[in-house]
Amino acid sequence: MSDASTYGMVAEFDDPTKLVEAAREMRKLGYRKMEAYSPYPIKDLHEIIPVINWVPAICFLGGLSGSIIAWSMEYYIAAIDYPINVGGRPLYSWPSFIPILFELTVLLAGCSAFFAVLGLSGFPRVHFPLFNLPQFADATSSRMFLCIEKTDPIYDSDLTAKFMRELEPVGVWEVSDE
Amino acid sequence: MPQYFARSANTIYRLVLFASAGSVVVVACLGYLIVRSPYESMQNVPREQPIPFSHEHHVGGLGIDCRYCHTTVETSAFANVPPTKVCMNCHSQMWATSPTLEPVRESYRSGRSIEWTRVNDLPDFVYFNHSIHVHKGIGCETCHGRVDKMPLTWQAQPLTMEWCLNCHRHPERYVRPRDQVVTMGYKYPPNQLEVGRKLMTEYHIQSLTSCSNCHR
Amino acid sequence: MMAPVEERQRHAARELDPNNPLPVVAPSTTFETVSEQISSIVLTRKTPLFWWCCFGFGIFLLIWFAIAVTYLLGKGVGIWGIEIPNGWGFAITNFVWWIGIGHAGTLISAILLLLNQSWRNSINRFAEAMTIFAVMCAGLFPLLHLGRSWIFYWVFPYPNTMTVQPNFRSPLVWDVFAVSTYFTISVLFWYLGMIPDLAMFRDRAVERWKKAIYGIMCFGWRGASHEWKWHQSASLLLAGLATPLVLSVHTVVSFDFTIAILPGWHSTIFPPYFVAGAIYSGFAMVVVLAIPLRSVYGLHNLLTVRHLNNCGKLMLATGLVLAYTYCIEPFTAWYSGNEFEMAVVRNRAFGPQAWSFWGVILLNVIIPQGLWFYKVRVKPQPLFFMGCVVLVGMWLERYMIIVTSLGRDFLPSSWATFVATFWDNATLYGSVGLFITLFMLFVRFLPMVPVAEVRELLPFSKPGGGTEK
Amino acid sequence: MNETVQPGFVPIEALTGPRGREYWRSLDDRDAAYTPEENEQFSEEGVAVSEASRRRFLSLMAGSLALAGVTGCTRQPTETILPYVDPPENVIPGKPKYYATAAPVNGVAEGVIVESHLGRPTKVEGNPDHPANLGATSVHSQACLMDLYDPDRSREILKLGVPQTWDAFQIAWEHAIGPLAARNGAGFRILTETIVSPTLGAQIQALLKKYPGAQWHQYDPAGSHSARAASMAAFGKSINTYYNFATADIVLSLDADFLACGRASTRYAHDFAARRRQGDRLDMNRLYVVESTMTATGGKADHRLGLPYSQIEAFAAELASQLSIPGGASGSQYGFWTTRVARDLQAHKGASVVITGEHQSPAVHAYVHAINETLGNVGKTVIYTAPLEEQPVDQIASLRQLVDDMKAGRVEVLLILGGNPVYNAPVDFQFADALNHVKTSIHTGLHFNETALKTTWHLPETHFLEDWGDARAFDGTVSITQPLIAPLYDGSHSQLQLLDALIAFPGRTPYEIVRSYWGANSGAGNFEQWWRKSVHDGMIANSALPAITLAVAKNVVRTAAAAAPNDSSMEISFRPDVYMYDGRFANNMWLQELPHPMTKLTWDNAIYLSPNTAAHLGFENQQHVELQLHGRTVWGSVWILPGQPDSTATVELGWGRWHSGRAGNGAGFNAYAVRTSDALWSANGVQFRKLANPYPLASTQMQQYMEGRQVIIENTVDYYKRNPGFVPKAEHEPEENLTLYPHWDYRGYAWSMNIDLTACVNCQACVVACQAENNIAVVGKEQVLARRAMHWLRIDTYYKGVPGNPTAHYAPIPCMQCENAPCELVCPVQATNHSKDGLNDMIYNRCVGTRYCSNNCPWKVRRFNFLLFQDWTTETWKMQRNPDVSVRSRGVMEKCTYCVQRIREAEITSQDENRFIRDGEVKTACQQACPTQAIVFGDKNNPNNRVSKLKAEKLNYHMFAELNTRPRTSYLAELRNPNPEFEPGAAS
Repeated sequence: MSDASTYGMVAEFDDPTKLVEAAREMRKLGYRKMEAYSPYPIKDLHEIIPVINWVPAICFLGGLSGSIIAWSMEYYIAAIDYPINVGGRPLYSWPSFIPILFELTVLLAGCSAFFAVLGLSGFPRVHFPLFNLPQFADATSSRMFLCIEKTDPIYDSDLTAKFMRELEPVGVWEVSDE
Repeated sequence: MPQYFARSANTIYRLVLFASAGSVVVVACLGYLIVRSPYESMQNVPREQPIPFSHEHHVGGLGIDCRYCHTTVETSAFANVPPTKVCMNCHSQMWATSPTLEPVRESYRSGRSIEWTRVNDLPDFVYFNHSIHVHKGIGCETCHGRVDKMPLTWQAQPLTMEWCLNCHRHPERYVRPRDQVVTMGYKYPPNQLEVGRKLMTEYHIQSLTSCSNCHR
Repeated sequence: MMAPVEERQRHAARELDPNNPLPVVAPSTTFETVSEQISSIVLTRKTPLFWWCCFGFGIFLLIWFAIAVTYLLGKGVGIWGIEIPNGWGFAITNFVWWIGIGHAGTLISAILLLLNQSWRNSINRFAEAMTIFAVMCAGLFPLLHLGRSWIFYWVFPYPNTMTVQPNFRSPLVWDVFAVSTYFTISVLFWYLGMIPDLAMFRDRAVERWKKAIYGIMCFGWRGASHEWKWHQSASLLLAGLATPLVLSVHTVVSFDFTIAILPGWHSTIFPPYFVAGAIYSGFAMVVVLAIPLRSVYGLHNLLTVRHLNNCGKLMLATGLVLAYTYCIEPFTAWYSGNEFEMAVVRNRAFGPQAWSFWGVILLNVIIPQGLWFYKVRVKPQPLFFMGCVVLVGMWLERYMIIVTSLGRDFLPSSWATFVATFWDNATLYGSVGLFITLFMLFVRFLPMVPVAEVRELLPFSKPGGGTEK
Repeated sequence: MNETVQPGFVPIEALTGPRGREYWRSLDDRDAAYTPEENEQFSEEGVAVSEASRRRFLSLMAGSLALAGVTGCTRQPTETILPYVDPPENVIPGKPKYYATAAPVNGVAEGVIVESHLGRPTKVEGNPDHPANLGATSVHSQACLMDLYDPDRSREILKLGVPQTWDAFQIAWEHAIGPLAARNGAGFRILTETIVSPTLGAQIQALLKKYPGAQWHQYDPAGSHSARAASMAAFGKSINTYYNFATADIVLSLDADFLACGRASTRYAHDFAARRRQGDRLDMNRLYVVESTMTATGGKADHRLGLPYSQIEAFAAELASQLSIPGGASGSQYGFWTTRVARDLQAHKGASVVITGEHQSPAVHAYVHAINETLGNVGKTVIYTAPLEEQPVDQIASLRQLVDDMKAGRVEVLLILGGNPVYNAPVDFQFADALNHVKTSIHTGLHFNETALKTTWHLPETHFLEDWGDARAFDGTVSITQPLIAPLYDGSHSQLQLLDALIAFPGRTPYEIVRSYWGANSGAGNFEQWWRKSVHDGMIANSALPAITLAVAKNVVRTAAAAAPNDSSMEISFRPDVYMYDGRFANNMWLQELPHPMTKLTWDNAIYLSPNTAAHLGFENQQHVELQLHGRTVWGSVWILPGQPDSTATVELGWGRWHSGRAGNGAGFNAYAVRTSDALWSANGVQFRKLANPYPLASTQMQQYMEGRQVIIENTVDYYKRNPGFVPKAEHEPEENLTLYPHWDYRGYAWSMNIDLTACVNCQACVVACQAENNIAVVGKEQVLARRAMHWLRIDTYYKGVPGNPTAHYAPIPCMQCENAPCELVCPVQATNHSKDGLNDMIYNRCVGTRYCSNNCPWKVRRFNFLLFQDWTTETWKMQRNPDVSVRSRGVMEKCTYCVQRIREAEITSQDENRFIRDGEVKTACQQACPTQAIVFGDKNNPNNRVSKLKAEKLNYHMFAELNTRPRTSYLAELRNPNPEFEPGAAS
């Protein structure tokens, strides 16, 4: 029954423990292209389904650029572009430059962190195959789902479904991307 | 069917996001370009005048010295616009009957001034002094452009503060010998910078960038 | 689906027993109940009369605000009581006050997150919302108080034909950056946390157009484990950034005063003093908002007595910090031997505006001491009262700081006493209207409790933590 | 005006032929009716003050188009240029010209030089050659422009309110005078104020010659009635007295505020201050003041005694007896004072001055004559001359007679030349009612005032800046006044012109009249030359009246002493207002808003009471009361004045006008309403009744005690001699180079100012000068009450010691131009920052209006346009504005700039001439106006400059130096010279 439009095999669970177990099982069986969906973060899944976390790096770069922009802007404007004697203070009065340096650093770091999440998760992505599965609506409220994607080399509709049924899910479906 | 969005929605959504982000940038840039545009500074726009007075003819053609009409340019902050009498000095003989000059004669008869439209107009909080600039060897041309090529006069330079500061910060680039001040189409020497510096010391030119030099 | 009645009673009975450790979330809560409870408020349940009243009241004040601002722009800041020497009056007072209120949200969501205070989870969402709206109100005043508001953008550096740029030595410019940064970061933090709940709304909404709207708002969140991974690490980073930020913002605001040479302003104690005050008023606002919400929307199981208790404690603590600075100010004045400083202290206590000073002492120091009592902290009515008292007190404090220092500075010949006008008050109450309106809209259309984070608090949420049923 | 007239206007810097009349003609044509376009014309060529366009521009900004600020200067509105048709000679657009003339101040002339921008008089300066002011100016000559450009001036000839033509008036005149002519003009009366103009006097005489039956009456409410009475008693004739303070070691003032107001005060202040500075201030003169209220002069006194008005005479009598003058009443009521003062005076025979106020009783004046004679001051420090008046008369009697005749129907035609008797005649004369009995009454004046309301005819007068004339100064020096601008209103004529027309229609022009008069009386060989010189100089060379010597009649003081009032009940004394004078300046906005020296009150007069009396009557400050005097009442607010003697109230005349114009109407209360002819200057038995409704008074300084702060440093000369370095370094004042940041070094010019607190007499001339020079807005009473007065420069008045009899101290406060300016640091947009020569620039067009700078200014010298304070609509006021200074609009901070426009102008001139700016070449407006030269301005980088020398003096100090803002404005500590014998322990 599997065909070109198939996206993957999905099992529904009503309990984090079962989900984690299931994920671990499937991984043991050699499945790699899998993804777990839960209404709240479950730490244990991160070991089972590993993913590289770029967010901190991006955030750091953002912050760094913020500081550089801020300082060079302040120095250029106050000391080079139009050097004006303000209250007898030196043109390059660095202590007064610190607050803005800090603020811009935080600003850019924060923004880059936020957009990193969107970018990495491929957002916006309002159309997603699993949404075809009516039960999947509960994924954001109370239920958890485990999905073996068809792109997995050892994916086989019947076999995968069989394995999954052994993990006492609420149900198992093959979802097509139509 | 719980799939609330067509597959294409993803692409559209992203496009919209990037477009809106982009448009902000575009608008900002446009605004910036506009305020620097000749439109904003009303540059290069020949201005309608009650009498189609041609500097091209009088200066370029007849070679009349600027100071013949703008008499106070060397002595006063204000370079005056010639009184009707000055026009009549010549035009009581030349073109004495030409209809285009009727307003001049009319003004001279009635004693009511000719209403010229101002071409080079600084904001009222800016205090510019002609005499000192002329005295320090800044050519008429530097600010007013090739007046001798203007059939109807227009504003040749943006007259923005940035533009003023350009020269105030680097007078050596623009200063010329005093005797060349009224020259039109003055050719700066190839070594202008050093000539300029020499003139600066000779004419005691400082680079004045204090606010109260122009704003009081 | 609410918890059954007797269950609630048992719970309530336990709440008032100090010896019993209080649960953050009522035991009966499950994934489904909490999801239903929150989403129904927005999606299915009928809008309560309470909401309509508040919203109407907010709109009413907001109209006043519109009138006041229009008149202001048409006529000039002279419609206020400000003069020379009192160049700043209500506008800056309101600004500092709102900014201060805007501190609790980020503090709760950021600092408490880092400190791993799990109890924060159920209150941080509306606290952050409150922050954002408070900062909006605050941000308006520096604009409005300008003599020529329409060229406010000259305080931003941007390429212009004047080649003149802002003066980076001026605290006002620091303010511009601090407040705008704070606002942006708070919004991002708030929205980031809201994405999963918006997704839940998308999935639970009945009408298609609601699904569409929330679907767009949540960018297509699915709750995949890697999404969660990035989401969490971003939250953590934002929290890490927001923590120094939240402290810096009010520090910078206090620079507006400390950088000036005015006696009574020019003091190194101001930054901590202001930050403490900010948190103080912030938590006051949290309880003032939380207590009605929880009873109207029946959130007792999420906004439990534990939350009230903790807010009360925090208020008490910060209040004591303030009390300390109130004591230390006269001391430093006396210790410095600076006649002007001493004159200001005298003037505050006994001058023409002494009422503001004693008002501050009463409202910020004396009355809040009631928070020492457990019953005052956990009983809604007294705590609500305390919140209101502190809010008024903190406004008065900023007023006192500004006018008593300006009104009598160095040269006696220029002394004068500030007198507020009708329009001063109109703008103040108007801004409150703006705040109420925005907050009511938030309550009506957005998840006011971060469901995802509450789920984590449920006992069975950890794998191996027992089953749901 | 027709061809044959309008002659040379002689500019001060160049003598030129009688040209430019076309110029004036053209002006005249324009001036006839004001249309915005005309103003465009003026303003346009006068460089930047194109008001209309600026208005458009600023409204554009106020309209807040985003782009407006992005460039800083938006698209310019289209402006037009209207060049001259036929240019007047030696008028250079953009360069002001200066003309000498003379301003009538307190009834005498003061020489002035008026700055004119293309025919618009914009600023008045003193004439350095003129004896009356030696280059300084009084507040009144400074403010006279506000009268010239007063939009409420009457513009057309009116008959019972109906506009008429000049010819129509002539016909009406013939009608009225015709029947009388048969009777030599019996029934025709002329009422004038005191006339000090020779030409005008001659004209009146000529008119009287034409109508022998006519009579000439004079009345001046604030005239020197007592002085005349006294001189009649003492010398049997009326004389003019003036003083030479330059050589007076000891000055005793018996109720004379001679430094800050009254005739020749400008000159007196100048001489007094010069004498005070003598010998590096070590050889200082001494000033005793005995006065009936707290005045600016009293504040300067080394010893001051406050006495009720009536007791001044007792004091004088005692002093006389101490000086063993026959007739002196040898009481010992004031023995402590009189003995010591007498001793001091005797020690300085011939080098002392005893002076009394115009408003004091004839008796006191008589004593003063006697005392000065005994001390041998006459001819040395006290000079007698023939009277200044053309015809000195007992004005009260003169007016009484007129009124009686009017009531008896003996007056058919009454010509009131100027003045305002309906408002200011003694109330018991009921002048207004009397007017009803007169068939034809004609009033002339600048304003359609209270009197004009009652007369059948009103003729607008020309302002003295609009027409030719002449007048005498305090010493008799005659000035020929030349017009600076053709009359703004066609209907207006000068008194000269009117009289001439009445003598022989159509009459000559004022120019012809004045010229012909002097042609006959100058006695100069080459009249043309004499004329040109006199007009050019602004005065006729050595035309001062010669000093005369007279002997005081034996019995004078005794007879006078007989008339000493003696009543223990509450007493009131009247005096002409320092600024409103007798009320003629009531519609002068600058003067209305000018803070009174001792109270800092604006827009109101008040009932001055001593702290004790107020407490005793149970009055708070500003208590609104009803003042009752012999059945007559006025309402006014009480002002508790330190130094006011107990149980005596003082009120100022000249307020409470009801038909003066937009500024004067309803400002203050009308004290004339209780002033009777038998008690012109003081009366007894005044009572008060509290009123319920409050009437707040607008004072610009609510706190007049120094709170023990080191604001004004002062001490005695003796102390200064003993320890010259007494001026303390401020507590916590940092060392010069105790700084992390290196000081900015200022090469070239470093402009700075020094203010001598010993010299300042609080006359406020500098404040008006600043207002005139810098286009400073008038805000009105409401805004002053709201503490938003705009004066860039203010004079703070502080009291020290017991409230009953304190000493007063004055501190002029301009911008300190700090080198470490606190204001600049906090401005977010760099709208205020330092120029290369160390000026604290304020760039109005950059200001966004955070007011942070003002908050951070320790001196609070910055002023903010909280609302739209500038008047953008009144055409005439636009003409006054200084084209070299931006006119500030709403929402912008402004402040003293050391008159930067003058500095820049001088820089450019000096550069054009390839030289440096000379010391004293740049004068700030305040410095130029200051009679005592208390303000010195210059480049402190040059040690030889006056300002540098002053700053090097030991008395030099910076206010609040401990703040380390390094102000450019510094002060010289105040010194006084008290009599050691007044020390408690000293031998009596």
